[in-house]
Amino acid sequence: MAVASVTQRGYGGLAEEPDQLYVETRELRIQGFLLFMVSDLVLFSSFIFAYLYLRNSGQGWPAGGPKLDIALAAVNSIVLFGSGATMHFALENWKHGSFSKFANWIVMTIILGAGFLSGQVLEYIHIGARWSSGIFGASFYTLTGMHGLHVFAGIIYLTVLLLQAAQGKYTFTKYTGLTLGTLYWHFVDVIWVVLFSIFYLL
Amino acid sequence: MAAAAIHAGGGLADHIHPEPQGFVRKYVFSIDHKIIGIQYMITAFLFMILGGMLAELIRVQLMKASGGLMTPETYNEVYSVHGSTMVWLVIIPLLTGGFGNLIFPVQIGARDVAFPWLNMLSFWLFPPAGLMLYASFLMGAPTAGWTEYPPMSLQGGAGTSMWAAAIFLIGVSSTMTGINFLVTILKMRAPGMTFTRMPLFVWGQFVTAPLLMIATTALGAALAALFVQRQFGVAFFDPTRGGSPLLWQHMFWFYSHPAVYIMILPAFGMISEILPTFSRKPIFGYKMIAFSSCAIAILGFMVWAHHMFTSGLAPALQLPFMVLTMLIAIPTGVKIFSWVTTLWGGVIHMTTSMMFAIGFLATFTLGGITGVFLAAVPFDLHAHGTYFIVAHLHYVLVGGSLMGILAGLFYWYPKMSGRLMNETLGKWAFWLFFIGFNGTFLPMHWLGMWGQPRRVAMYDPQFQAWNQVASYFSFVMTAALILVLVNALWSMRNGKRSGPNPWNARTLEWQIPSPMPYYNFKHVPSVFAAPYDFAEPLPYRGLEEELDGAPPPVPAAH
Amino acid sequence: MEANVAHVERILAIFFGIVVFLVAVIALRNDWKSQGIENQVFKIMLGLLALGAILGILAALGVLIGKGVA
Amino acid sequence: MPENRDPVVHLDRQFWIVTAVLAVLALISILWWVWAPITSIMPEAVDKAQQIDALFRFLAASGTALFIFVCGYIVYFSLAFRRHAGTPDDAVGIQIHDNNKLETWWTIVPTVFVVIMAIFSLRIWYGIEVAPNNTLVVEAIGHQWYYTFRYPNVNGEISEMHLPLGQPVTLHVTSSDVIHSFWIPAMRLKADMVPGLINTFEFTPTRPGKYEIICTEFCGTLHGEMHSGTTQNPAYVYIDQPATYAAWYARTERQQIHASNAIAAPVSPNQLKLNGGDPKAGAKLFAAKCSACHAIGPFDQRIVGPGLRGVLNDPAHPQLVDGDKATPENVAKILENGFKGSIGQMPNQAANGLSNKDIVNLVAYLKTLK
Repeated sequence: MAVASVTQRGYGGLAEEPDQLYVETRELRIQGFLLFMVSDLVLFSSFIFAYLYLRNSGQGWPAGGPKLDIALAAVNSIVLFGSGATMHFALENWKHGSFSKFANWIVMTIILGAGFLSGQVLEYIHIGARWSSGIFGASFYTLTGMHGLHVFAGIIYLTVLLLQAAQGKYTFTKYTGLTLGTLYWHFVDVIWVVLFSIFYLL
Repeated sequence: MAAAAIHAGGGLADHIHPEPQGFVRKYVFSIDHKIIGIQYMITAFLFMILGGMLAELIRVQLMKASGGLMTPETYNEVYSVHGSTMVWLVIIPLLTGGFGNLIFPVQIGARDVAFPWLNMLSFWLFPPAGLMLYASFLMGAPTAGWTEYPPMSLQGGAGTSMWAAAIFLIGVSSTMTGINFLVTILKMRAPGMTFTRMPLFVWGQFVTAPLLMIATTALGAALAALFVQRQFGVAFFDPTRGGSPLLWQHMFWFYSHPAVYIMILPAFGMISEILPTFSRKPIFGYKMIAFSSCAIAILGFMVWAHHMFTSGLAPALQLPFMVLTMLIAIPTGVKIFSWVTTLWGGVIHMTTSMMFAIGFLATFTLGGITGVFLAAVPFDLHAHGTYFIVAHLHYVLVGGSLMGILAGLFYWYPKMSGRLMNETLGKWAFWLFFIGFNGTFLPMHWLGMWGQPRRVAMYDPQFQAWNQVASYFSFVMTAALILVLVNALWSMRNGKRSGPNPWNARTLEWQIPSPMPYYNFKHVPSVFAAPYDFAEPLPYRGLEEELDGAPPPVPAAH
Repeated sequence: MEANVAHVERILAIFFGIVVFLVAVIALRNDWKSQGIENQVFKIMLGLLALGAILGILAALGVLIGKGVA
Repeated sequence: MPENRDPVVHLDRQFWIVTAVLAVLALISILWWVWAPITSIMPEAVDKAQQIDALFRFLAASGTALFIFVCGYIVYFSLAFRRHAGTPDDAVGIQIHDNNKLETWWTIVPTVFVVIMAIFSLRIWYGIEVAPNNTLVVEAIGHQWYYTFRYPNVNGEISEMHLPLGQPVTLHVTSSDVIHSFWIPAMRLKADMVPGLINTFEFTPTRPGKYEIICTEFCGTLHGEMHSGTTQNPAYVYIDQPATYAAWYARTERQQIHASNAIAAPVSPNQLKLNGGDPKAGAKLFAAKCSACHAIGPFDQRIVGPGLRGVLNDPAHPQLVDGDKATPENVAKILENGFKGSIGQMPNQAANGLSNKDIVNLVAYLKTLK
């Protein structure tokens, strides 16, 4: 059905009324995806619990661990939060029927995401500790590494979405996949709010 | 009677895929929830045979106080893999992936689960994970029990990492199943199927799904941490490098206590279906049973540290965990009282399924009572880590979950095969199982109280007599399980034809042919009451054509 | 040199932090009345994003500093 | 609403007779638990054992009574309401759905019972947790697979535990390697021995005697031997009369003056003749006693201790872990005296239960590992 509504430019679509099947499927997919996010959140929470537990059990923190660079982390965090804002605009523009603005904003998001990852690499180099060096290495690298993997996966995810949109997989009225991608990206952002707070501000 | 919601049409419920053709798409990589359910059951029963053989090795080893069959090292591997198998490869897959998949989508009037492909993926992660667990025998299997406490598990052979990876895979599979089931129950109920009209088995799956989804992910984190600690020296649990062995216990039990309820809540649901059907009588206190399941699930997340009373938990933490654990006795008691009352005034059909269900009531009650004992910290100080614990956990897992599974197997077997299992063989199996089970595990209560610690390959000679009793009875129990297995295989071809509704039951799965057709329902029915009023007409509309020769629904164009 | 880099980083963080915060708040206001479960989640996410921006600014200003940080 | 349709329920005489019988049985079981001769099977060696037994009697009595009622009704209902041969196929039971009064009662009664049980448990728990004054502080340390003990003013770790009658004791337990547990059934008390953590409990011995100590937390290959029954290192606590205890204490204090802190003094400082060992017997011993901590692999393949392949001619590691040259004699010395490493501790000859001949055989076996 999606094929029928593709315009001559290969993306977007006619303002066709979504049918019952689409509406129900969209609800299922969004709910399933939200539940996936909940269980992913539990995964992060478990490691956050592990970190706080280790930090508060026994010898003081940072247990002779290396020093973190808060200035770098602050600007890097803002980069990631900014990517959340650009992703929001991307979806809004799709809803209002503009493919080119959508594409611009999502490319912007991908660039900011990649920027955040390079910032993380800089931070890892700056710290210079190893994964296996003590409880600091264990909790810091595991949590930020897991988050980094999520960002990396998110960049690939968004790229795929962009290509799919360009090929006409989504229409301006049927775009569940784009909604899910936006949800995922926001989730990655928001997890970083927590990680940033517990590592740099606590 | 309020008018049932009108079926809108044109939505997901009417979107039927054409039935796949060819053996592989039909029976191997199937996306049909019924086939997947049967796949789960076959795989889980195969693993049960393996786990059962390990159990018999344990019992043979313990016939003599000085051991003798195996070296302590081998014995440790055997009971560790036995525990892991039974928990992760048998009970949980049978109750959720197996019976859950097979039955609950039909019971809510859906054509399939919300994400059939995800369902297939969930299943296909399960056999490889099981094989990985058994492959660990080749490289030095885990030895520290199914709980794998570090630092002990850090010393274990290479198979311990394999164990962690295998259980992690199982965890991913369970998480996906949980998400799938939850969305299905929330979104895909037939018109008029409100929450207070859902069969209680669906309620059981409904409260289990979030446990699967949330608790299992926490276990995944713990297993990942153990894995990287062992493989890359990441210091989570190593006390010599600032890590904490207790951290593992917290992370592990945060999963594994809810897992106990994952292993019993669906069985509660089964019992709640079987008792009213064979008593010809509504389940007593429907709402209280449903509500108490929710209460148990929620409380289940708040009691994990009662496994750690002797581990060095801060005293201020012991108190809330003790009191919360005792509170679970209340909803559980409500359930048991409701089931017993359901029997009162019924017309009881003593089928094999019903006998297992009634046996469940007795043995699970005993397991529940000893559970309350253990909640009391001072008593736990004595009983923790002894055979008393072994007795308690087998009373709830074998006397509870497995009895429920066997009851469910005899009950729903016709829905899989179109034939009934043999009742005479079944009743023999029940009595052998009931006697063998109690004879095996009842003596363990006092063995533990008198001082036999668990997980030992040899023990004090004064305990030998009772251990022999337990071993002999365990052979009886094994014989009973073999009898069930033989019965199931034999009945597949030679069983009496069952027809759609041999038990005269009232939930939706019994209103369609046996075995159930690919599309489940020719027309999605409307529901206008709970399914337990045996004196009333069936509370469904739109089922008139299910059993006559009307043509099957037309698949959607694709 | 090191100190200068940190200085620039802090200024950038504060400036763009304010931008992100304002954008998030405005987006939140525009979306306030939207329906549907995904939009409810978006609203929570935007709110947390604004909170994150504030935390970033405060960290850059040196108001909030954790124990593990130089 | 389903409640409105429910018929009025009458309980017949039979039901009340069964209930009365069950009540009598329950009462008998309660009385039995009240007077059950627990101490004749398991003595109560400390003050707190009595309290815990009181709680157990309470739990067991109420649990048994409840079990008798539930099971009694199950059996009675199953028999009384069984479908008879003549019952028509479509016969249905009494269609009751709910009974608010009954359900309220069976929620309230267990709740009240749980509250009573919680209060009772709390009081006893409180009694267990509170530390008495003027306690004797003893440390117990778990090893794979034996216990050692430390006493105030006694140098080093000793392998016996003696306690004076009537003197309050504070016991600190910890571990040197993996998690063990310290359980004395006669005391009804237990604490896990967790490396890096000290767990504590207090009690006052009230009954002289010799009681076994049992490890209940899985701790490795020989976990099953870490108690008195079958082990080579029987673990007992001796509760002595104060005078006997004082004599033992003085003797131990004197004996231990020269003990190094980490390792008990070598038990047999004799020169072993290392020729003529039997490598096959050594291999068996190695599998039984050493392989839990030592791999037969390269040095870096640590389990607890280093891997031992080529320990006697490894160019990369010409020295043993204690710094001595890798000769058969020095290996034998470590086997005799034990060694305290960074992760775990290798027990000495006595703790390992190795005879001199065993050591010779082990060295002969290690020589064959190239």
